[in-house]
Amino acid sequence: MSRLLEIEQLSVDFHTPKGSINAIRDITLSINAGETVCLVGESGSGKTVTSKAIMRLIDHENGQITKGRLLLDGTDIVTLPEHELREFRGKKMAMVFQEPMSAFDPVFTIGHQIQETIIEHDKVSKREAKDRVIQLLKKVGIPDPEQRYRQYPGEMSGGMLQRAMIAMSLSCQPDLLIADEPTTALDVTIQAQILQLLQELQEEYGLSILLITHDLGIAAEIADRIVVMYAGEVVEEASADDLFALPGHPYTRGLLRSIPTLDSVRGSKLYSIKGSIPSLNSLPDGCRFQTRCPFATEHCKQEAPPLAEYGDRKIACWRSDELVRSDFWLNGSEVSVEPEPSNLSVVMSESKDTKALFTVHHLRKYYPLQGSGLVRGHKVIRAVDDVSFSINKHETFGLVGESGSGKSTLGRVLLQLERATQGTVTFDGQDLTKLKGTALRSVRQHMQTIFQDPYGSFDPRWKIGDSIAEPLKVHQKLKGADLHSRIHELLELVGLDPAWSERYPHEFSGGQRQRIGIARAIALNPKFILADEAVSALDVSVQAQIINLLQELQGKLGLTYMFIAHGLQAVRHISDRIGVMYLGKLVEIAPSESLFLQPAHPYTQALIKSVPQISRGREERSYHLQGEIPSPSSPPSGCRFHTRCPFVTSRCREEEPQLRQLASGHLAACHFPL
Amino acid sequence: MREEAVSSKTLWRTRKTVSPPAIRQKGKFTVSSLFLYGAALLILFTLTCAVVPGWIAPYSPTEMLTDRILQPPSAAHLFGTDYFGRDIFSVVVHGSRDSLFIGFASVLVGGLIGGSIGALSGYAGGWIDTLIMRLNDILMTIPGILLALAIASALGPSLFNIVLAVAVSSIPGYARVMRAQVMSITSRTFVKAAASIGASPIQIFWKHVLPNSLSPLLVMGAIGIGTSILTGSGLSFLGLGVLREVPDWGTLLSQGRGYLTVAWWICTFPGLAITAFVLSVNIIGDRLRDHLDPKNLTQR
Amino acid sequence: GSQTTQGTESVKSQGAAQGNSRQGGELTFALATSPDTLDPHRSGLAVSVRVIRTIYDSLVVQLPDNTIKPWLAKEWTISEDGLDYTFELREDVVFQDGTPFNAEAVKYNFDRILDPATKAANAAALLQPYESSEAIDEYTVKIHLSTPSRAFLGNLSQALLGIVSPAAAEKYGDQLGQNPVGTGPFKFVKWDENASIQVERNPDYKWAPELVSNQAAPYLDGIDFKIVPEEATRIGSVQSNQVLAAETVPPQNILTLQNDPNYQLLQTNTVGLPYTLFFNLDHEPWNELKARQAVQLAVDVDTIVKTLYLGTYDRAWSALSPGIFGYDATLEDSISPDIDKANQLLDELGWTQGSDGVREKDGKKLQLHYVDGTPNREKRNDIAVMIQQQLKQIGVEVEVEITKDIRTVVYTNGDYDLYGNSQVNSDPNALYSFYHSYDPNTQASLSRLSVPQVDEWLEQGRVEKDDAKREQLYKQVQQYIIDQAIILPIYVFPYTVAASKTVQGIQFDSLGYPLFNDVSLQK
Amino acid sequence: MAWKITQRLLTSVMVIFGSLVLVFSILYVLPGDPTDNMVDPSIATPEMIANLREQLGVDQPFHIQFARYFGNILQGDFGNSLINSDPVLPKILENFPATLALTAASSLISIIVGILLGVLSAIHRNGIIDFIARLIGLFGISMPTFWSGILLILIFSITLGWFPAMGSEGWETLVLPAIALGTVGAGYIVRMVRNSMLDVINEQFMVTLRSKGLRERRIMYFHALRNALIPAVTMIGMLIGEMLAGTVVIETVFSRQGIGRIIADAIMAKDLPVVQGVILFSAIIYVLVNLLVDISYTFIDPRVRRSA
Ligand SMILES: Nc1ncnc2c1ncn2[C@@H]1O[C@H](COP(=O)(O)OP(=O)(O)OP(=O)(O)O)[C@@H](O)[C@H]1O
Ligand SMILES: Nc1ncnc2c1ncn2[C@@H]1O[C@H](COP(=O)(O)OP(=O)(O)OP(=O)(O)O)[C@@H](O)[C@H]1O
Ligand SMILES: [Mg+2]
Ligand SMILES: [Mg+2]
Repeated sequence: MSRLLEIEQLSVDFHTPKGSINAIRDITLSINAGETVCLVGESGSGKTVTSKAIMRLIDHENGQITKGRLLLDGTDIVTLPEHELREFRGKKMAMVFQEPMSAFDPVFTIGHQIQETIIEHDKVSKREAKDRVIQLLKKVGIPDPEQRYRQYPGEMSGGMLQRAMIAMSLSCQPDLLIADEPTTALDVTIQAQILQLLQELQEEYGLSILLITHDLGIAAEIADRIVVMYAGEVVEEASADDLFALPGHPYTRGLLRSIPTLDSVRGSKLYSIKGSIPSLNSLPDGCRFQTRCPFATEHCKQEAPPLAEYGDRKIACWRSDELVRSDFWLNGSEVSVEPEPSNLSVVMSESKDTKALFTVHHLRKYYPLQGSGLVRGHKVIRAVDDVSFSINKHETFGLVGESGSGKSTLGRVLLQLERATQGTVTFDGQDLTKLKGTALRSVRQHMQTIFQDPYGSFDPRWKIGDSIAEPLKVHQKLKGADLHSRIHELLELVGLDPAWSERYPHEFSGGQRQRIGIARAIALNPKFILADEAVSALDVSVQAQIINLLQELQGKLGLTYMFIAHGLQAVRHISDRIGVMYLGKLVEIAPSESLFLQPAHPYTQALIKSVPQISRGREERSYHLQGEIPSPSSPPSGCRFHTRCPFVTSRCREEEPQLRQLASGHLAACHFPL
Repeated sequence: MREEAVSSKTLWRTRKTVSPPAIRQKGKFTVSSLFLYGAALLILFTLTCAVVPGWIAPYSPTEMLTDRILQPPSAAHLFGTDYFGRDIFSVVVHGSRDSLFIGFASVLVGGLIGGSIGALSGYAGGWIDTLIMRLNDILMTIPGILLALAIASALGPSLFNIVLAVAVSSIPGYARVMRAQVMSITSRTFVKAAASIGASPIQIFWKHVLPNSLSPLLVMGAIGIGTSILTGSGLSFLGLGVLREVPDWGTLLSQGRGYLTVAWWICTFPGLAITAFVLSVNIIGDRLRDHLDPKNLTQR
Repeated sequence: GSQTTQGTESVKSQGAAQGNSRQGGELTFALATSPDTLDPHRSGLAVSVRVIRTIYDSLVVQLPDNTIKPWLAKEWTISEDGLDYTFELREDVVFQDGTPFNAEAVKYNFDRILDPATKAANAAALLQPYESSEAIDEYTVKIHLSTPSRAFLGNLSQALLGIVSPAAAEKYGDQLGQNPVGTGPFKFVKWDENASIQVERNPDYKWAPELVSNQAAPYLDGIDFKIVPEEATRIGSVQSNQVLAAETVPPQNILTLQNDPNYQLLQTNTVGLPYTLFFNLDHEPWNELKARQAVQLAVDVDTIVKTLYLGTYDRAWSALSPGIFGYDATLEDSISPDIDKANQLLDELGWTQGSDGVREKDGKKLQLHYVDGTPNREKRNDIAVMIQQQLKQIGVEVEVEITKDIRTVVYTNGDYDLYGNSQVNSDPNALYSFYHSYDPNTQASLSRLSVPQVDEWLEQGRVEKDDAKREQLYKQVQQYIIDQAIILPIYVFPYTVAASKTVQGIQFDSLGYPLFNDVSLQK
Repeated sequence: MAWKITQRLLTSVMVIFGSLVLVFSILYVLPGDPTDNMVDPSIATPEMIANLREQLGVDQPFHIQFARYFGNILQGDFGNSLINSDPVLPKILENFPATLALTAASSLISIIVGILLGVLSAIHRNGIIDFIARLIGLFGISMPTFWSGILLILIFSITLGWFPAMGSEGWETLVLPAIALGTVGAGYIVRMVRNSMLDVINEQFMVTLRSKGLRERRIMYFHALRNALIPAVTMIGMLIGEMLAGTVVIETVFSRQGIGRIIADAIMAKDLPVVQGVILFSAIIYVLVNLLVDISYTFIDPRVRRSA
């Protein structure tokens, strides 16, 4: 295999108001023709910078390549003048971005934007270009390409846009495709479709792909080789098989172990790397991972390890040779970095009583469709449509489903943050839908929320101590020393230094902020906590820390959770029972294990199969859920899933299935459960 | 209608795309930073003039050296003398007090009233919002200067009336900005977080919404100081200026404008004073805007 | 407000006889403000009169020597009791709409002014004490007054009592002001609001008054009055030759234009009451002579006028302006500033210097409420500012109020200590409304003077037929007013026109309004 | 869409009516009346003034005057000026073209100069060009218009003689006032365009465009500018209002015909029917322009089109 791209000792600096920062240092990696290389690493490790450096796009962001070479097909891109560089961009190498919605210019049609690229590089007529665009759109699996050609980005769904983006990147048959987290913003079902598309295209065109992801599952599924980055440096490079079989760097090992798999022991403590990625302007001496590494020695603290070759893999660690050989490397839990390993959760699962805390009856939440003036009220979005279920005391109820299926809405209505259109919500024997004003506010102390975006959920002008104090002041009228000690107690409980209560939210990392969010949520000793995508925005290693924390707190405080997430592994790991939502309906409710082992609803099955997994071979994932979730303003008749269901019958189209008990505690709304 | 879905996506995105928070390159010592400091100094100087004019002005602003009228700028009279024989520099220095008063007081009054109704409107929503916004629309359709003109011409020229006129005409602008900001803050997660904790709407408003909504109003107010001075001088031009012992810049400018061909310095210096001050205020306001921009706040 | 004018004498440089007059051409003339209406009976603004004068003629004309001469009326007789005026009218006059001018037309005009529906403004005041009229025959009209008035003929010469075409007035009604028809030397063409008013030569014109030399139709084809309110722009448009002439030249520009060989500066003092500051005699402490005298001695009018008007305006000395019948020239130079004396007078009244330099008495500060009603017209606000400074020297605190609502503040509420006013008038009887005592139930005069002796002089002056006696009466009034320091006369307003040297023959009537009958343009 | 526009129009009518009531009330409640400028109280007797007021109807109580004006307006009769009985509607219509020309010309200058400088400024962010462009813009909004107007006259009419100092006939008379007024708008637009350009430049899709190998010029002037113009269009809508207001001063300085001068005079003379007429007219224009802006929005921005 020939080398397509060779990166040698690449360093990039950014000029910022606070001075120059070195974003990546001495990156060396290469991609062969037809190969798929994955770049993985935590957020902020420099993956995107690397990819933009390859395209020399950082020139436009005050960035500068300070060192190194970038050879594409033998040409050094680093020294190319801008006008020659343009010949490469789009033509020889192309890029697909994470957020397709914002990667397109919103005021031009999709077709125009793809066509523009073709005309720029291949000097063909408009007609010809248009034909090619339509072909490309067809190729990437967009139905009605002629019509889509004329559509604006805002008129298409995320999945469709990502396909269009891929079509655009392929428009001039590049040799190298760089995809920066191409599926992160998409639902698992769509993600699976896109990944498959990429693989097909690669085979067809013999593309080389540099895929950037923070999801090791994806890497496992599609990469030939994997490059692991940490804090601006490459720490390990190996073939996918080797890497998953035997990670060579403590960081890689940590990442791999942090991921809850679909077969991890539910409720057990997850492994997690302690701490979080250091910021670029306060990097530690020596090995950059040293502060978080359980195996760090004095040597590591003083001298940075070079990226050394071990056969056909490269590792930047002084001790990897010795470590990989040790017993605990692959299965040792004795080195878990969490100070006090506990098995509380196991205890808890025994003692769970089945008294319902929340009972929901025929709950509906309709939003009026705006902008239709005269016909207002006629058309509605059925965000939650006739949902009944209950949540037992001390249990964790997981909620999964594609985006737009109504999970968050259900959560909000449950807590009466929004009023239900219809139906009742009983909390501890009290009908919440009848409460108002002060009465409602005072029940609020028993139900708290952890938000997805920990940063946004704090008033940026408040010290975090004050934010945590807010509920205490509102409900318990705590003051002075009492308040103070309670805040400290809470911070300690979530594993933060109590002295930090004087800091502002922006001074914390994402994981720390989420801990603060949790501290605030548990301040009043609530009975119930709604965690809506509470860990989705976090890196896997941090995600594991938070999940552990949540479980630990549940044990200590006897909490009940509703846990909404689209990461199925995490939901499975933490939940006792799981509800699956589709288009405003609960289509299946089951205990965690049985849901994953024997999904009864085809939709559930499809979701589970879409999850990329490390432990599963590539070929296994043969079946994808096709198409996208329909609009909740005009849901399909009968079974709402029938448009995408592989087992659809005419009955499904006409008759709406009700939630039925299949086994004890296992309910599904399907005429023909699996 | 897809807002909710989109916003949860956007949150997801804000983490993932390391969109470098609007990096504004700042060299060690650029021309624009020179001007920023210049502007700050000028404002400081003007404030000093307004507070202790006697320290700066070489002459009394009311002293009429009738044997030295219409003298061009010289060492003795930096800005020359006017048709009364007053030292223009001294008049400008002393006149800063009233000018600044017009600027600050009308911003204060207009901003306070406009800000309050905007906040009420944005926070209360519903029919209150509709009502206030319609009223605001009504004010908007009447160009500010006409409103000011009507009020000033009806009430007669006095410093207070000018302030009132300018303030009233600026209300709709403040109200609109405040309303939009309050609405956007109200939709932020931390406000929902406070609500979910059980804080009452009034508590939420005072503790979260208001403090976070003030910065655009501040920026607008900073810039509004300049605009008010300009509107005030426009009123002087239309013959509704105030007559005080020491004229404010606008009055000075508008009264000296007839001398432009024979004694250019009379209206040039107060004109420059207005322009330079408004310019400085705008430069500072712009910078303030960059700093307090809610976008910069969220993504810091 | 009030208007200024009255030509003392027609300007010498513009010799009445124009040997080289050329026919034709259009004069562009920049006016300082927009006329309100061209209906003379409704107009309230001096600026309108400049245009109105070109379109309408009056029954009589007043010459600079204050004699009344025929115009549309050939001759007239006054009854012994002074109540009936019988006018013999010219028979060859036609209105610009072709209708004949006759006794009925005169009667119609005066009755129209009295009719409230006309909404006549100042004209109605000027016409007083008119009661009725009758057309004796086609060209003889008899006018009956309710009381005798020596000022009546002079008033009749004013443009506001110009004769409008009855046919047009009937036809246009309210809107005569937009469609003016008179008998004047120029015919109305069009009025672009706020931009220009155009009039054209009335070819049939042949009844010009003695005031002008060209008795026939004017030489000009027409006049385009441009409305240019902004001083700098107005002067600029003359200097950039966009217009040939512009009125009301500010003092600072008078000096420069006088020295410019390309331009000429025409100037005539207006006649009537000069710009005068009236004390409110009803207000403490200004009801005391010494207090007023102190102010009179402390205000350095010379400096004010010289400084502000750069020597282009004359200082006023009396309640009347020079050139009017009965003006007392002996008052000139009768007062000179004397701060010590002024201080002494105030001391005598018991006003003592306070710590802040302001005098006090019984815990009250010595304040003077100075009201002005114009946005610095003719630099009147600047006068206030200077007086404010000058009075500081004697410990009087002047508080200046500029208000548009003069009628309420000054006339109805009398809320002033010092208020400035001027009036264009053709007869010293103008003093009557300012200094005659008033019926407590009606509106007070500006001075609020109530002295039987003065009343008597003024009443007598109205009817006295002997000019010498009459003159004496008014001189007594003037002397009394100045001796008693009832007023502070400030300046006499000169009407000024800056014109290109190519413009010849601009004349001014007795009130200072420009006349264009003799104007011609040199190539 | 049609319903939306109708709805908008209905609210607009309410809003316009509201502004009439407001102006009417302000002028009514505050002291003074039109006779102040019509008669000289030192000549005329109080009875004469009272007569005049009665004739003009300004002695009537609020509700009667109110009912009369609005009754007439509803019948399409804008009434006559109190000062000189000029019918209001023809008066406005006669004066409006000059104002329209001035507003249009200065808006054009604002838009062209503003966008040009704004874009340059954003592209050369923090460079010397940015600095100069911003400074020009700032000067535009920092100078009192009457002052800059007089300066223009001094330089370009009196000294250089290039353009007439006054008047409203011919395009030459339009140049200086349009510049004086246009610089203000340009100042605002520069700022607006620069800010929105910077926002756009920070957008993700700019990276995409570069990654496609497009020319920088195309990226900036074709893609970025078009996006940046969307917020600028709203600005332009509001600008028309500003420009209309600005004519009040500028028309006086340059002695132009126009409704700006009419209303200034009318307000000061308390000539209510004229004031009402002009306010009604300018409110209608303001509302129309903004309606147009909203509609044009749906054409410029596909996102708005969809939600409409
Ligand atoms: N234009 C820039 N100016 C300054 N710093 C930057 C810039 N772009 C990126 N960085 C910094 O470089 C570091 C690496 O960023 P990068 O976007 O490559 O991370 P990443 O690995 O892609 O993370 P993520 O998973 O969040 O996308 C981060 O600390 C980021 O703040
Ligand atoms: N306030 C609202 N007004 C109108 N429509 C809304 C509102 N909130 C949610 N919706 C709509 O209701 C549907 C369900 O939204 P919801 O946010 O509950 O979905 P979700 O399952 O949480 O999706 P995600 O995974 O993207 O968070 C979506 O179609 C959304 O557009
Ligand atoms: Mg990234
Ligand atoms: Mg959600």
